[in-house]
Amino acid sequence: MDALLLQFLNGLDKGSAYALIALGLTLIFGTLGVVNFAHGALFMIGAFCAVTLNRILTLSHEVIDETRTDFLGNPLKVDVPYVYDIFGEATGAAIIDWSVPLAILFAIPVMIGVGVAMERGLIRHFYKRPHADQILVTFGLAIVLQEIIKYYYGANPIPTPAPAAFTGSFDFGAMIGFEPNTIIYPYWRLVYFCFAAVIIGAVFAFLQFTTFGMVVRAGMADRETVGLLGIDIDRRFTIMFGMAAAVAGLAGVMYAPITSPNYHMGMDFLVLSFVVVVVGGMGSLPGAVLAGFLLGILESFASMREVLEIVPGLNQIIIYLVAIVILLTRPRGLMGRKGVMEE
Amino acid sequence: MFGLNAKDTRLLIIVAILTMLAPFILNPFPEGSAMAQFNAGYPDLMQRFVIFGIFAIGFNILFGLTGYLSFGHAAFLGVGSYAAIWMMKLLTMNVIPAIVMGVIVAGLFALVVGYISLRRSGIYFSILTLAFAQMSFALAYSVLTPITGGETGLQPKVLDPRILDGPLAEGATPKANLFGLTMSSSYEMQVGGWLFTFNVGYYIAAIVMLVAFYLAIRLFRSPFGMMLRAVKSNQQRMNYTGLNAKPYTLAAFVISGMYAGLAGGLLVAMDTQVGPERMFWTASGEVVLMTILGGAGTLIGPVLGAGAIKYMENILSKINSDILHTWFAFLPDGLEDLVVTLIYPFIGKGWHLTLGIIFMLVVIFLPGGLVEGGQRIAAWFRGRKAKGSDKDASGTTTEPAE
Amino acid sequence: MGILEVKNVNKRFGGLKALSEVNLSIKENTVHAIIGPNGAGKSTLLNCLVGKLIPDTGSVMFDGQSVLGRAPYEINQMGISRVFQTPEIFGDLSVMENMMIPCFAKRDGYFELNAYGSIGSQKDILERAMHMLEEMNMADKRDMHAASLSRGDKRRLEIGMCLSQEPRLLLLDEPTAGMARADTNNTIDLLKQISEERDITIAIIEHDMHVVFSLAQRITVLAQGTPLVEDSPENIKGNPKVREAYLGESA
Amino acid sequence: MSKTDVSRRGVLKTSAVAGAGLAVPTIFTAQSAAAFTNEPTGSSVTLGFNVPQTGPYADEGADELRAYELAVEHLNGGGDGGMMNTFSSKALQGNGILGKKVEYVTGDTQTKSDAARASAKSMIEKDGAVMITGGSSSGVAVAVQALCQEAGVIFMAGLTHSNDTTGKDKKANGFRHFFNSYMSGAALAPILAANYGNDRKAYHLTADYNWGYTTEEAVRNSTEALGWDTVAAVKTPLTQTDFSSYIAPVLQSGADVLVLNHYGGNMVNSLTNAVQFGLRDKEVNGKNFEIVVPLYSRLMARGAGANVKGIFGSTNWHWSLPDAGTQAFVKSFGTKYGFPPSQAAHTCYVQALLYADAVERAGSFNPCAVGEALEGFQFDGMGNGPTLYRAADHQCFKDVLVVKGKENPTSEFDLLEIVEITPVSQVTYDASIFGGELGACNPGA
Repeated sequence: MDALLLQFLNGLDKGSAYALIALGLTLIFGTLGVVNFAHGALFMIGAFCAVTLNRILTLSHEVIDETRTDFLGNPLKVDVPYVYDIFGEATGAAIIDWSVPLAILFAIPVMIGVGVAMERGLIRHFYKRPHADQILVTFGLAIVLQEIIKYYYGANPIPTPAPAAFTGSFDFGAMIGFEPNTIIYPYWRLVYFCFAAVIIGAVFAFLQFTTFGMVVRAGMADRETVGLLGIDIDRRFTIMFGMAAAVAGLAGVMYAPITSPNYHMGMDFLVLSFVVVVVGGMGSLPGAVLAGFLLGILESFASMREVLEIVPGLNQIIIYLVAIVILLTRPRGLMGRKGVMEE
Repeated sequence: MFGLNAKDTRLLIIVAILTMLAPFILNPFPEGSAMAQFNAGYPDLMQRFVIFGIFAIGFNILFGLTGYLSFGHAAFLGVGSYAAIWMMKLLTMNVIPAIVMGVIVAGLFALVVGYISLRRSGIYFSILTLAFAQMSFALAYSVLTPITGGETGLQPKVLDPRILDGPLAEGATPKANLFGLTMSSSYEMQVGGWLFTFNVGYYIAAIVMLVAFYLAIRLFRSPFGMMLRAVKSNQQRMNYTGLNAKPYTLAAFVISGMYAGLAGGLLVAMDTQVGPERMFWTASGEVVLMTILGGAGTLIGPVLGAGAIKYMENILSKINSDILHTWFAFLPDGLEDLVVTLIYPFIGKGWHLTLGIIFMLVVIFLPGGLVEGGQRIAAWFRGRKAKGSDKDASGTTTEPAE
Repeated sequence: MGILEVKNVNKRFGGLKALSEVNLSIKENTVHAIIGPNGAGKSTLLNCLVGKLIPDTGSVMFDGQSVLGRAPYEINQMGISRVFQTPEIFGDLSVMENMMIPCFAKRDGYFELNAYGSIGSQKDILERAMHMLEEMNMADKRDMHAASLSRGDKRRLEIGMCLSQEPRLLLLDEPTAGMARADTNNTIDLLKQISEERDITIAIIEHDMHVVFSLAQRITVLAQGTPLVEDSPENIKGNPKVREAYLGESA
Repeated sequence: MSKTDVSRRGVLKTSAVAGAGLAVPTIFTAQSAAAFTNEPTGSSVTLGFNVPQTGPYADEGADELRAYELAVEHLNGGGDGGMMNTFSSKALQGNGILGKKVEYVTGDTQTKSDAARASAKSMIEKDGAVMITGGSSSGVAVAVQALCQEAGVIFMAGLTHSNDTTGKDKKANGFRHFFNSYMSGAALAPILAANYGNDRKAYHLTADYNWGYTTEEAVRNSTEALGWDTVAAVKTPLTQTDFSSYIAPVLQSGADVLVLNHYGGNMVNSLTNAVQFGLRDKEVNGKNFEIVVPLYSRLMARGAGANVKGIFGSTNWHWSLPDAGTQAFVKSFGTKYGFPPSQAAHTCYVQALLYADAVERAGSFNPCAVGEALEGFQFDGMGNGPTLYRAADHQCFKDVLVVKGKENPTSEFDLLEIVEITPVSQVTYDASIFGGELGACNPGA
């Protein structure tokens, strides 16, 4: 029982990452009708926003420490970040420590910029092209983006720790009456889950309660009619793309402490997030969120050793297996609309 | 000739000549010259050109004709390879049972996957095929290790049973052969500074490719091929014309899977080793890239695309900064460094970047792939020769372009 | 006994009753029109006839055989062809190829794996398709891309494709919708010619009364999912019930 | 025309120059039937450096390449000579190999066996490489080793840690300097027992592929022999990036040690996750919870950041070793590139030198002669103390380092501290225990 609850909580957390990425992907698909294979790359760029801010904050000048030596036996050069000089060592260290949450502020404009540039520069010209072309050109873009990141940041993962205040875990099980140490939950994952919930809620609220959102929703339902009403839907779609990029990017920023960012994390997530979106039903926002959590939780259950003892290797294939079963029983995924992406 | 019309016969003959003379054509630069780096006329790469050509031709039968975008085609290549290597371990190092078994097993696997996946269309179909391929990869890498060799894959070992072969000579290693003719054996010919290699394996693969190509042309021009294009064009009309689209697409899927199996079997015949990465989704993506890059739905496009990508993978990736410096050594020092710095990100380990950029450019500007590029150039030349004399050259053809 | 017998057909979509107790009999070698205001259930009825929808209850018999539960392609093979509201043709194929496909379907059935023989060797098919094109006055357009045809030609092609299968029942779903007057008249003439020259039954769903009264020998008026009246065109014209339910508003 | 198994570009590199000068192209056959594949006949010899340049191990590949370039420089008499000065064998003169200038070609393995073999084949067939070396994973090493066996060239493995490379998949033409899973287990267990006690309950997370299996087995066997209990061993998919669902149940199981049989990105992520779960702050069975990483790599440790502090693991070599060989190597590498070399760089540099030395001693590039010179070769001064290239399986036997994540690193390179140098006697095993057949050396041609 406690083991199941534990995996359920884990799944919620995994699922929130899937849901966030799938949400952005669906926003783009639903509004613009574009299948964006570069979405994983946006997630990756988001994570690298955290890395970049960390690098900026730790920009340093060298101070030679005569008392110690480096690996060649020369006097050790110690890097002293400029923020130490500006804010003093204690505040400076705190700022660096909090670089991941700070990166949210940094990432929002960057990601919106990247998203708008992508839409204006490339995606816009593909609205009327076949889906296959869209998939292919964005796939090419994804390769280019990740290679650029690799060129500047290398191939190895880059540690991007959460603030010290959030390391460690709390004993959730003990709070609800289980034995101590049965259900522990890391603080940062709780943060991530809440963060995801807030973002998902914000996106839904935005679409539900603002005029802008209403127009976009109408556009998702029937693009031509909205266009006929004389509403400049294109401009709104550009903004939507920026927003979707920001959602993906923020998901990436906050994910950085969980998985040290590397250049191919976007591709790692791409396939998975597409499976999530399709299982949810192309173009359905609630479907994307639902499928994200569902697959996250099922994946967690499948990784239990009790399960693996019965079905070895289930953890390797669970996501795909679920996708196949759902697609065969529900032709358009959990909440997909008819006629979307079936041609 | 061969039951083909004049245009197709011409194409087949051109392709045949090109493949037979590939050892010359692909080695245009003399040995030891600075440009020799760009020579591609060595056995392994030539084999890969034709084998991946087969793979792409097969993929194009499905994608180019029916429009169904399979994102898991590498699984059939992988399954074919595993079947082939097991033939080599159990039966004989002769490549024929290996290749035949590769085709059969891949075809059966495609039948199962296709039967299930083709219940859906569009992106749902793509995701289903992707899911099957990813499952195959994940299982082959891990729990199926006893059958697949896992991460390290399978190679023929000295101690394998090989019931049809006689015992190996002391100290000999098992070598893939065709009735005693070893795949890796080559004849070399030196003409002046040039060296040309004629490799047995390459010619066997090339002949198989020509047969596969010929069959693909036949298929394209057959009633079946027309039906597949009808599936792509309008399934609704198809249904209301008394035709069941499903067996047509399934047949195309299985044929295409058998082509992949053939390619997989040949890969093993040329290079007796299989690893699970062959089935990873990026490998499936690669054949999509090849087909689109060359021109989906055209006959020769996929072969060109396969060649272009394999060339980049094998030639571009081997250029390192030292070689660049040698090339530009004639420039003044500062300029040399600048030029090398500018080019360096795109070659060697940056070859993926070049691939991505070229691919994007093709999709943006040449939706019909390299073939369309070729046609445009040809049209431009024709246009200069006889302005406007053949206005109806495009748009009214009854058959897909080659 | 008609060639098509619809008995007690009901169809609900959730709470909405689309068809209730529909009875319809179409006599062989007649032109039978089904008319009715928007939402009367005309399209639902048509979809039940061709296998796209399955009625909740009731029976649909074609020439003594039930069509229920059969896939559209099977129903087509039984001898029912359908012309769509917007012409459904193979846009990526040439006009000639468009015409050949139904000929293949007629000859080889719903599936035939002939991946090796060339199209050029199919003399009978080529002949038949060419013949049909000539009959449709489209022989000069044989090499054109079907997608580049005019709306009227697309309609002609679609009708020709259906006829090449020699169906016993031809179903037309608003065949002149969205057409210019001249095209409409051409289509009327074509259909008239077909019904006169061929051994064929035509069922037509139509809004345009001009088309209906130029062609139909029998008319069924559908209102709110149920047949109001079935009669000859003359009587329909004079029927006050119809006038009230339908013609009054739109004529 | 002559019939050969693979081309011998080496022959032509020189004769081509003469041929090119002829006004009328003459067709003639390569008469000088070579004794072995790619026999170098000119004034230079080509080596093939096949390393991952793209994919997740690209940084390790880049470091390997730096080491090879340095080795070539030293072999050709450039630079300060590095470990050539401390190497116990003095056959190398700094005038290339057997007087031939060393040239090299590079290729990208992409960490895929297919791509690695394609790249190696092009080096052999096109560039005339007489030896292939490099790589950063066992799958690739086994695949390329088998290829070299077929083609008749020597393969000097780069970073490959699975027992299989010199175990069940060993080949007569392949040689490995790097240590393996078995040695990691044998070296680690006593240190773990000494630090954490003999009464421990271990929970293994194992990467679900060959290397993971052999590593888990090695660590299990050696720790269980010292009294540890293995509570559970769970396999994790290679493509996993978030290990939370594998780590969360660890505490529940009653285990008090977590062994992460992961490498590369897997290791970085699983370790980061484990630390995030606060496992190391917990107490189980009255003992402090501990984490162990059997195979450490400094490059990877960097990815895990501060999370490695205090965590035990093993490594093939570390730049902070005090011996003269290490010092010399670190000095010349560090001077050239500005940072210390990784263990991948070290093993590659050593392999290149060992190959060159074996050729000098054998007096021939013939793979069989080189193999003979390497088999049973004992040497010192290469950073790992006295080392033996065992003839029975072509595996190097040398001391193994047990290391620990450093608490107060002075730089981003200074992440590990050496806890103990496990003597070679403790990690030696019988050559037959992993099965496999070395076979006979194949000179090609």
